Amino acid sequence: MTNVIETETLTKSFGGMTAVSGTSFSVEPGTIVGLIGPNGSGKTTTLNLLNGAIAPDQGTIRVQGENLAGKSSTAFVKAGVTRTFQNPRVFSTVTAMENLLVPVLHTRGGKAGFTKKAEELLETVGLLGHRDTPASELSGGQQKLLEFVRALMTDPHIVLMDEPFAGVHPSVKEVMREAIVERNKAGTAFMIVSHEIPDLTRLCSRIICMSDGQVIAEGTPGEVTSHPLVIEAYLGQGPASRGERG
Amino acid sequence: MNTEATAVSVTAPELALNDITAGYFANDIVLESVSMTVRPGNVTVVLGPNGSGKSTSLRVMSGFLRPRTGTVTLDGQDISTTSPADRLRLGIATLPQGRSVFPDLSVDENLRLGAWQLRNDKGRLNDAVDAMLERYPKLKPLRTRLAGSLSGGQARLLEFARTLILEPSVLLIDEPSVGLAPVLVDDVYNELERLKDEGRTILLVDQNVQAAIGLADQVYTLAYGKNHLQGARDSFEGQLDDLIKQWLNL
Amino acid sequence: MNEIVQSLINGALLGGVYGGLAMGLSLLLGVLRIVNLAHSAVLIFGALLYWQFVNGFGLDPLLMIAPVVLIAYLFGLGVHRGVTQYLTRESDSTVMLAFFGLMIILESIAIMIWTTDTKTVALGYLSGVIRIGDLNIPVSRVVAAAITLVVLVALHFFLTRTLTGSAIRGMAQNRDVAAMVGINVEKLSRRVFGAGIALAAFGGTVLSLVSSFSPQEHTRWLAWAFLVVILGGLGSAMRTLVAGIAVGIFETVVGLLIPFQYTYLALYALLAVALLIRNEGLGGIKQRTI
Amino acid sequence: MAETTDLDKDAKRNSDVALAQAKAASAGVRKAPWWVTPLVAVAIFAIIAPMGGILGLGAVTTLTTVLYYTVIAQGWNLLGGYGGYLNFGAAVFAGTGAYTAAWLNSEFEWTLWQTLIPAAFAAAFVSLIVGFATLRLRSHYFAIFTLVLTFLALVVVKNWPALGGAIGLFTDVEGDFSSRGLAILFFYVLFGLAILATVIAYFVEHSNFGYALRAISEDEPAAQVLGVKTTSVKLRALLIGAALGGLAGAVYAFFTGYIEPAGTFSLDLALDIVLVCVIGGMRSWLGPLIGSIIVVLLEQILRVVVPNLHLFGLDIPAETNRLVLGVLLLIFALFIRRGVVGLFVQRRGRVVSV
Repeated sequence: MTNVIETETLTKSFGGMTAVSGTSFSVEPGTIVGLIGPNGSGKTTTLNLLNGAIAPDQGTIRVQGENLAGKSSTAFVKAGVTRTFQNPRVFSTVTAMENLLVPVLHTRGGKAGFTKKAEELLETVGLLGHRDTPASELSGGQQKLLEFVRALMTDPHIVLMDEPFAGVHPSVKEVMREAIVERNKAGTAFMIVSHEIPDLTRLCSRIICMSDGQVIAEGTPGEVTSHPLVIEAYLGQGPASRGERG
Repeated sequence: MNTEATAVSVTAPELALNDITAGYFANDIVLESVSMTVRPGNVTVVLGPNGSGKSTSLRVMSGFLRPRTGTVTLDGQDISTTSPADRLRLGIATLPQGRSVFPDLSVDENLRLGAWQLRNDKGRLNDAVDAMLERYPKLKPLRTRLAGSLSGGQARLLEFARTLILEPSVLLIDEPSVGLAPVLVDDVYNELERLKDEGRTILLVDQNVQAAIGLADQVYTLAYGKNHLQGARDSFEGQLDDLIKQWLNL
Repeated sequence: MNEIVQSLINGALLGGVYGGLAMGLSLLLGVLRIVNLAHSAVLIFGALLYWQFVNGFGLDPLLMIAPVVLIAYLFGLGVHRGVTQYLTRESDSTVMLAFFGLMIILESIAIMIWTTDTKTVALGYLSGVIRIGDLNIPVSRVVAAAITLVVLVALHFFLTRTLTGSAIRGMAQNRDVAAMVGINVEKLSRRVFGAGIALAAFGGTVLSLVSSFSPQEHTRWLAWAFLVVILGGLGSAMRTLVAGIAVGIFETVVGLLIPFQYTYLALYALLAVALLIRNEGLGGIKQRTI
Repeated sequence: MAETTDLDKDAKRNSDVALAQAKAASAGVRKAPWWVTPLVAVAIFAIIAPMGGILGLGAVTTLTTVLYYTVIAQGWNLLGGYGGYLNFGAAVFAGTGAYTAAWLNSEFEWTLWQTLIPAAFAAAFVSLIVGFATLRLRSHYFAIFTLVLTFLALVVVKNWPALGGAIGLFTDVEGDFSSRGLAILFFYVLFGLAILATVIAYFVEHSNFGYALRAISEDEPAAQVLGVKTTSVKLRALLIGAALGGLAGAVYAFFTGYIEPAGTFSLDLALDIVLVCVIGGMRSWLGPLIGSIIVVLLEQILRVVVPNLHLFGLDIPAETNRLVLGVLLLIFALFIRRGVVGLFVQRRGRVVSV
């Protein structure tokens, strides 16, 4: 079976600084993959590359077997890749329902069908009561949930999530977790960037750890969190690696 | 303000966060009842998993984020509502995270802007610039280069120089090694060590746990926006692996 | 042959003035990210005020530039206090609507005071023509271009050689870090805004030395200024000057080739082409994607 | 990394805005039921409908102007209001329509009805050219470009002999009409077009297309990432708006019987249309309708009242009208962002924190 996403030697630098350097990894259909790493290790850049928000300097990004490197985000959405943002980017003056309809604007099909689907999705995260509430009046956590279900409107094969648990109340976190698990059971794959590693380890079947733009460890949550390279990455370089101090 | 070129720590003030609650968004609290003290002449290190509120604490100290409740004090005096510029005048200087040079200004101009508060005293301003070029001789040949064309290491040096040019009494340093190649991280830590040896008062936030602990006199750790552990360096060394494992599996 | 040399000289002199025309727009857009839709209205207001001093009160044309510019600067500080400072956190649309409103206000006041008649500044002792061989060069044009040159070069040195100039450019590059090194960005912004308005009025005074003008048709000068800004980029006095001269030469050369009234078309075509080609080139202007 | 900080800054600003909006909303009025706005619109049209036959000539002409503005403003509002891409060249599209109609009428004796469709097409065609050159750019550039475009249109038409040059073109309505009959005819033609434009605006607001436009005005990059074809959406909005402007312009050409460049391509129309939408409310399909009524009535009042004012023994010049309108625009832009409609119809829900 083809992987949902498969990258090879993906590289991206900004003004001389290499943010992602030759990373290769893959996400199998229907899995939840966590992406961790210290600050500045290239996680968000990777996410931006994987949905076409930025184009890689080199390397391939295969979505369902087709190389989309260099294509626009529209192509990625079409191929079944959607995403959420670290700070939720909902359209604040339009209602929750209207937010959900944005991704399917260019999709054929009756509006009634989409409205029904949107209602069902809002229901899954307990936002149906806010169907007609402008998104600006939702709390930060609710905006994250809204953004999450918005990403599901196009029935993606994979959802890329940037820090879904950061800065939200534990109860919202729980709703988010359950919604992800539920959706995953239906076959949708996830790739989740998070600093909240304990939350990730409960959710993911596999975790990828990046450091300095490269994948340094990959495996089950248990394997990765006890991997010496990972611990070293989070520890930083000790005095020992810097030689004698003056 | 310190006028001596070599900072003398004994006269440095004590900067403290007292029971601070703060956050960026309406519904989100990043810091909850956080307290910490930056003692004169000490290197105080703040550690914690990503997102635990380390950088936010620093922003509250530098004045770029107003606390919702709690106070920031400098030698007991409440400076919670003092603007960043005025805090700079009080001797609290910040070295922010990431690249902060003005890319389209020359190295020289970047340095001079660091000494903006001396703008009406050209003599002192020039002396301060010369002193920094003396301190960082590597910058000398680069004076006319645009800061945006510097390498990562050179830019960091420039940022150090620009932060030190007013001889601040307290230095707030945010994640100085993020995004730097390993060789350059060494340079940064060598520089931090020099600052420590000069007896400067420093608050250091870094994810490079081992290196930061190596410098620390006093350590605070945060978890989920709250104070977690605190103590002298000795009480932390040796348990670092456990600490990290704890963060990863909390 | 002489005709070509003549128009090159004319074009270059005119273009120098165009550089002056565009500088205020470029400064406000480059440093404060403000689209001053009222730019050309300020420009014409400056020209009319100048006309009032020179023609109305019979004052010296060279000496009267400074007071006009000073009045505009003070006016700019007032507008910043009354309008612009409320807009710092607003969307671009709101800012543009407000400045469109300001444009209408200035235009109406100008028409109320000076009517819609086309005005020509009495050049007095600047009205001669310099003859070199077959070439005829109006003194007023030389003077206007020379004054613009002096002002833009002075501005260039101010922006690049003084600490305040560095602070202004630094603020344009990173406002947060500028505040971090202790620059009072609010105060500096106010002064830069004042300077942008003053430069617009200055553009009006030098324009009035080379062309007649009327308060109704000021947007044509906005088009010119806009074109110069697109070609020259933002916030640099020297590049604005060079772009202005390029536009001036283009205009006069095109004027040789096609009937006069169609030069506008050619300039607009140039504007459209410049927009299409340079849409990536203007640092910081094109909206960043994620 | 620079890009991340930028995003953060955006988010921070957005959240501040959101907070302010939430505050404003919670202090605001109760939410009106959904049928209130349609009811208001229907009531307005129902009240206006018989007026053509009832009122005197002057009043009918005033109402005709209201309807003329409604058509153009509804079209303008699609991209300018919902999409956030301000267009200061409303006169260009209406003028294109007017000149197309006048030319077809004076040259080939086409009737008013025959010229409507070509006028709409001509305006749409011009908008396509403008859109291609500018809509991929930031809204700044689009705005400035449209502002200076009016002047270009003026110059082009002035120097186009077939369009009558600086003199202009005359139009003639076929058939024998009394002046009152003519007034009634134009009134009802524009009445029909105003309803058409309003219905279009209503459906756009409640369609995917409308959501896309609002998404663009709020966060264009995010909309793009979600798969919205932003350029195409903007272009379509401009096109529909221009076509409506062209239709209105065509009727206007017959209405006045004579058009000339300076009057047709002036910034006055752009100001009026922007003002109509800003005062009425740029985020509502009802805004342009209400705004047209307010602005036209206001202008009438100013026209009648101002010349008769003698403050301190001074004569108040006629340009005071525009001065007042400019001040009004400034005030609304600074303080009353959502316009008159926004004051009464708050979109509002409960503020709930988790």
